[in-house]
Amino acid sequence: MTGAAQTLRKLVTVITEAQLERDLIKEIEGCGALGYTISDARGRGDKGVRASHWGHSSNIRVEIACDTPLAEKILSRLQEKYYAHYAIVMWVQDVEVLRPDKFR
Amino acid sequence: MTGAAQTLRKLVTVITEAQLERDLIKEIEGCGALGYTISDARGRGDKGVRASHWGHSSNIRVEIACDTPLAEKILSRLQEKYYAHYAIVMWVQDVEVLRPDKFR
Amino acid sequence: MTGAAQTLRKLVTVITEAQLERDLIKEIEGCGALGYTISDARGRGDKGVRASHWGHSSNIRVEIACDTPLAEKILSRLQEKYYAHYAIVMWVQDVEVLRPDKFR
Amino acid sequence: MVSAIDPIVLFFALGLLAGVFKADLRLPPAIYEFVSTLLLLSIGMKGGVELARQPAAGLIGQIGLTLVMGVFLTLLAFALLRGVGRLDRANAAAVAAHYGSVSIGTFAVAVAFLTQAAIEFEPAMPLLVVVLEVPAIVVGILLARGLSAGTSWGEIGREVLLGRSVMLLLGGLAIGALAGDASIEPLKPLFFDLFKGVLALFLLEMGLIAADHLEGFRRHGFFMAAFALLIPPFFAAIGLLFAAAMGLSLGGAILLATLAASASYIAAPAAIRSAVPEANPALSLTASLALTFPFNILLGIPLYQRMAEALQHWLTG
Amino acid sequence: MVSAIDPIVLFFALGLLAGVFKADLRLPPAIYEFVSTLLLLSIGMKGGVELARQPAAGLIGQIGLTLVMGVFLTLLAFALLRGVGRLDRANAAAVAAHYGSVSIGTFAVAVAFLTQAAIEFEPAMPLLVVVLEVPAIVVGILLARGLSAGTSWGEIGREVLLGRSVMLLLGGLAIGALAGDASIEPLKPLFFDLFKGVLALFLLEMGLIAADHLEGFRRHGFFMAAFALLIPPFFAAIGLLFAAAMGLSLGGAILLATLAASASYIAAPAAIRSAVPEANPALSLTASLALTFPFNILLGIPLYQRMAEALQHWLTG
Amino acid sequence: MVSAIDPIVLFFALGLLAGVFKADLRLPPAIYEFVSTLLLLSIGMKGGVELARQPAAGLIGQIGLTLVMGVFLTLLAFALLRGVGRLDRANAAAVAAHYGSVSIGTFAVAVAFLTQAAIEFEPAMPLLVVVLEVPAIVVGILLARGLSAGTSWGEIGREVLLGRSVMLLLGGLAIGALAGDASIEPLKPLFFDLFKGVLALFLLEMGLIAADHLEGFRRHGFFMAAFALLIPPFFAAIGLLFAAAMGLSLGGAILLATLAASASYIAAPAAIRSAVPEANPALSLTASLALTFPFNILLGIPLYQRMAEALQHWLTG
Ligand SMILES: Nc1ncnc2c1ncn2[C@@H]1O[C@H](COP(=O)(O)O)[C@@H](O)[C@H]1O
Ligand SMILES: Nc1ncnc2c1ncn2[C@@H]1O[C@H](COP(=O)(O)O)[C@@H](O)[C@H]1O
Ligand SMILES: Nc1ncnc2c1ncn2[C@@H]1O[C@H](COP(=O)(O)O)[C@@H](O)[C@H]1O
Ligand code: NA
Ligand code: NA
Ligand code: NA
Repeated sequence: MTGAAQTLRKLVTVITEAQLERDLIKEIEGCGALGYTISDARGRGDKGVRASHWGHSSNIRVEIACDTPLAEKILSRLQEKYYAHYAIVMWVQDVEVLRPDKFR
Repeated sequence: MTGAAQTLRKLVTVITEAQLERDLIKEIEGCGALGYTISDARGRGDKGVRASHWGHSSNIRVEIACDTPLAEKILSRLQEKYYAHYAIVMWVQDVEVLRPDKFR
Repeated sequence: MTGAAQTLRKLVTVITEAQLERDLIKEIEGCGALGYTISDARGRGDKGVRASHWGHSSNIRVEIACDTPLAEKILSRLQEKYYAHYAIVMWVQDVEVLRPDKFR
Repeated sequence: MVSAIDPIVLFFALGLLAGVFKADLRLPPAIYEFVSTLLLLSIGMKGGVELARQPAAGLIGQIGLTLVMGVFLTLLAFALLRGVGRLDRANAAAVAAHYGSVSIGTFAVAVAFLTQAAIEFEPAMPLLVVVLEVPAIVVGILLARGLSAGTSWGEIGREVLLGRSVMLLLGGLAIGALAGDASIEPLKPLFFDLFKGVLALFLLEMGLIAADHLEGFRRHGFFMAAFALLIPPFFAAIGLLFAAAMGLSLGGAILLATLAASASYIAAPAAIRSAVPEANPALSLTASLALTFPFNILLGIPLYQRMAEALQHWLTG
Repeated sequence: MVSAIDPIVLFFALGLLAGVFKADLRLPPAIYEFVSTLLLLSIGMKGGVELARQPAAGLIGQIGLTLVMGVFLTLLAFALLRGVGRLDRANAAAVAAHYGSVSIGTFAVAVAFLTQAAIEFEPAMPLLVVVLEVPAIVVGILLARGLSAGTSWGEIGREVLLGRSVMLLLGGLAIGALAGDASIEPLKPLFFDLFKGVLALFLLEMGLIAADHLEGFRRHGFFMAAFALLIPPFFAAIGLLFAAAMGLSLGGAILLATLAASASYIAAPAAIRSAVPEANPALSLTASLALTFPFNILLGIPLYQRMAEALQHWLTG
Repeated sequence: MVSAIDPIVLFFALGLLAGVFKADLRLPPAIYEFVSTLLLLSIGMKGGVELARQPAAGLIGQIGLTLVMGVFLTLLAFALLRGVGRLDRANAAAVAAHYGSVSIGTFAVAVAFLTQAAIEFEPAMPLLVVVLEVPAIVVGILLARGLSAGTSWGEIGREVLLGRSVMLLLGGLAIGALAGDASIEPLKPLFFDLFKGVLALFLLEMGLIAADHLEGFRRHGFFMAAFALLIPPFFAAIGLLFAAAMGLSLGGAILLATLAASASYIAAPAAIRSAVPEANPALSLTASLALTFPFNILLGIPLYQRMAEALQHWLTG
């Protein structure tokens, strides 16, 4: 976009088990993220259907807008901690943000 | 991003009538998708306000991360089946994923 | 993507206080947007934790797919009206849409 | 005789008012589902307990006549909508399916009305509700689609027969019948004593929902409004004739008339939306929710009572 | 006299404890809304039924005095917050709006307290709750904004008058008054018999919410804490004087004192957030939820009873 | 003697049926949480009220023996799963933790069963539920992890002790004991009178959930199915011996046997998932929810009653 105030950042999206919410937040904040957004979700993947009506098998969808080094730090930390045993998926996109200082 | 393990994929987002959930999942899986994520939503479009508090008019938001051919297949299949008569919107974005094998 | 029917648009994502929903919709529609999608969210940012179980502090996540001029109009209008005093975050991405006429 | 205003009707009015003025008074969807689950189970269980007490003689015949009535009302509605209303085939079939089928909320209000007025009715009525819910939907889809190969009847059958209201009404009926009055006793505080209060909350929400659909009328015009208000007493009269043929009691006749007069807003919309997608769902829902439902609970039910009494008087006198 | 500990207070304590230790004990928002809907309707209906029985003499005068009290308390709070607390204009106005307005949760506890103690009160009290809810918000916004052109009074009026609590209290009152005691009977198991149990669940959730706001105090310091704990008895005393001027009974006086002492945490925050966005919402909410609310339900209400009795004794003796 | 079918069991069957046929009958999660909150508070409060009436003699000894039983059952299950079932270390430890711990839903059904049959039991039983919930989880994690440095016991302890069921059971117990029977009176319509109806709704949902897990069996095979069906009566027998050692009454013995026979599906899964992530959660949940839970509520509880009576007869005769 042409707006002068805009800068490129990364948007990390993580979809994983709802049960991990508290733990995941701790990790993300531990990496230095200044903010995140969470919403409830359901879905299907390698680990089968996770269908939301019963605490054990619902998902959360977490978004973190941040700069590239932080995005990489978050990805590698979560990968290391959760990939082996939990239902988890992550992807990264480019985003233009308005107040870049809010996203480290 | 610089991480070696990352690859480009497409992220298809579909927003449509909550009632179609079961049917839509069948179509998506029929196209060969290995996973999807769904969350509840409300909104407005051509077909008016769909405001979530009453089963008839709430929306779902479906995301599928996959490779380009599958994304195209899903888009054209859903377009063919639902565009004429249902409240539906779709868009596609580029994403970098961590374990490309999980997303066909 | 190769599909001929697809065109580039912008996807504006706004995360803000749930209380603003009615007001925000009025602004977005006032800018001329033809559609939007809203889902419930929680999160953390400058203004602290907003944790969803109590009306005062839950968030909404609003998405508007539209063309670049409209995206800029929305961003600057919301920035002007809400940035000073409300918990709000916005970002913009590129998306390919199927029926470009639906997104102005 | 019921002299004072029944408060449950006032709850509907409160919801309608709040909805029209866009007040901040939405019940969360989870509560709506909770409340409707309780109502369906209560109605079913009450019927089941009574069934366990007294055998239901002539039930097979009554079920058969109810099926016939469902098909007949749907065809009649379709003919009127095509002939007089000049609706296209798909929309006429869709609206006809709604009006041939039933509204369980309306049935619940009628049950509360009869209980208040101390008028007895056949315990198997909840079963007839279920029986009457289905044929209209099948006929409606046939009218729209014909016997084309594309219709996935299996899926439609599954959706209707395994729908929420059918499962809960029949489930409650079976539980009541199998357990019997004595063992149901400890469940009564929740399912029986709270019934009318829960119905009041349900009607509050229905008022809010009806208000959402009221504005739909400016678009759908005069014919649909007339249809939504004139069909109920007309279909109620037909329902009374069927009730007489089935040999139902006064209470049973009032209930069957109410069912005939009522229009579906849950099962039919869902099934028709997937089987007849080219029909405009707002058309049927606006008529059914914003006009027929309020008409029935505010004016219809007492009117059908009087009609039933007159018919009974005329038949026996 | 109420000797044993009232269990509803223990529910609040359980919620507070669970919240402080961050236990996994959140009630889903849908349940919170369900429970508060039931409370508001119950309180309104109970008042309405009584109103139908006995005409409310002098109601116009009482409404007028209640409005005056609302304005007076808000101005007084504003003066203290600006003068003693040295808050900036916006924050002082915002907090003043909260303390001039009322907490319906606190009112519900006071109603349960009087019922337990068998102290009668005027049936029109729920009406006065609504009357007292509004002026503080208007005055608060005026104090912050002045009569500037930018304020959209229409929108604010809509938001306050069509808010959830106003609609449900007034709706319940109207339903109770129009239907009368006899026809309300079948609704009593849900709305009256469950009242105290539902209030217990509400207080459990309020304890959890209060705990969330407790830590806010380290930031907002000593003055706000003192304000939140000293204003209630002070405003209660003013409430008692107004009650005497209105000629309220002992029970009515205790309720009016409790209302004066209570601070809004639903209507005021929502209205102030949109009309005075530069005020820090955490400031008012922390004071109102984490200190004033617990103070009132744990210590305040019995204290106001004693104050009311003393005043009555002094006036009549 | 309970002759007719208990309707709450029919609610479970309805849920199971609806689930197997994939009917549209899901209760919203908020309702599930509401219903389970009410059950836990009710059970706790009932116990607390009784405790306030009669002092609980020998409670310390009973708590000690309950802890021993929890550890013993977990080790025994682990040995069987490793030795006979040939499960790997992590999965054996995970399943053992589930079967050493307890199911509060099963306990609630047993309480309703005893109330129906008018068999008294010790008021402190809800306390023993909490006591029995914990050790199995600790032992299970130790069996999987050993005393490795990586285990964050603080976090696990927090999660278990501040879990929903522990907080609500102990909270209810404390409220009941502190308030006493008389002040609890106005709360009874919600917490006591509705108990069995609420339990019925809970079992409806449990049936739906059990159905979701039924298909898991094709994958986990014969051994796990046999384990899930044979362990309950075996562990119940062990529970009866511990009950005899504790000097529990007939009712208390039936409850302790039921607790021993039951398998956790809330506390244990959550704790084990985070502490032993390499264990397959579907394995334990399928066994516990789809087989052991139905077995216990349909056949187990009456069987454990007969076993308890036989043992009592044998001991006293
Ligand atoms: N291809 C995909 N596209 C979108 N969401 C996915 C995809 N694969 C997995 N997910 C989501 O991520 C969760 C965990 O995935 P998994 O670890 O593969 O079981 C699933 O429950 C889905 O919600
Ligand atoms: N321009 C848009 N941006 C974001 N979401 C949209 C947009 N247009 C439509 N939607 C969403 O897609 C749903 C169906 O759109 P429609 O088919 O246009 O009624 C709406 O209810 C919205 O939730
Ligand atoms: N870096 C971020 N990434 C994702 N979401 C964010 C971020 N920062 C803030 N948010 C969301 O935006 C809301 C308002 O942010 P703020 O105005 O910074 O308090 C927060 O409650 C979060 O839900
Ligand atoms: Na009908
Ligand atoms: Na006040
Ligand atoms: Na056990």
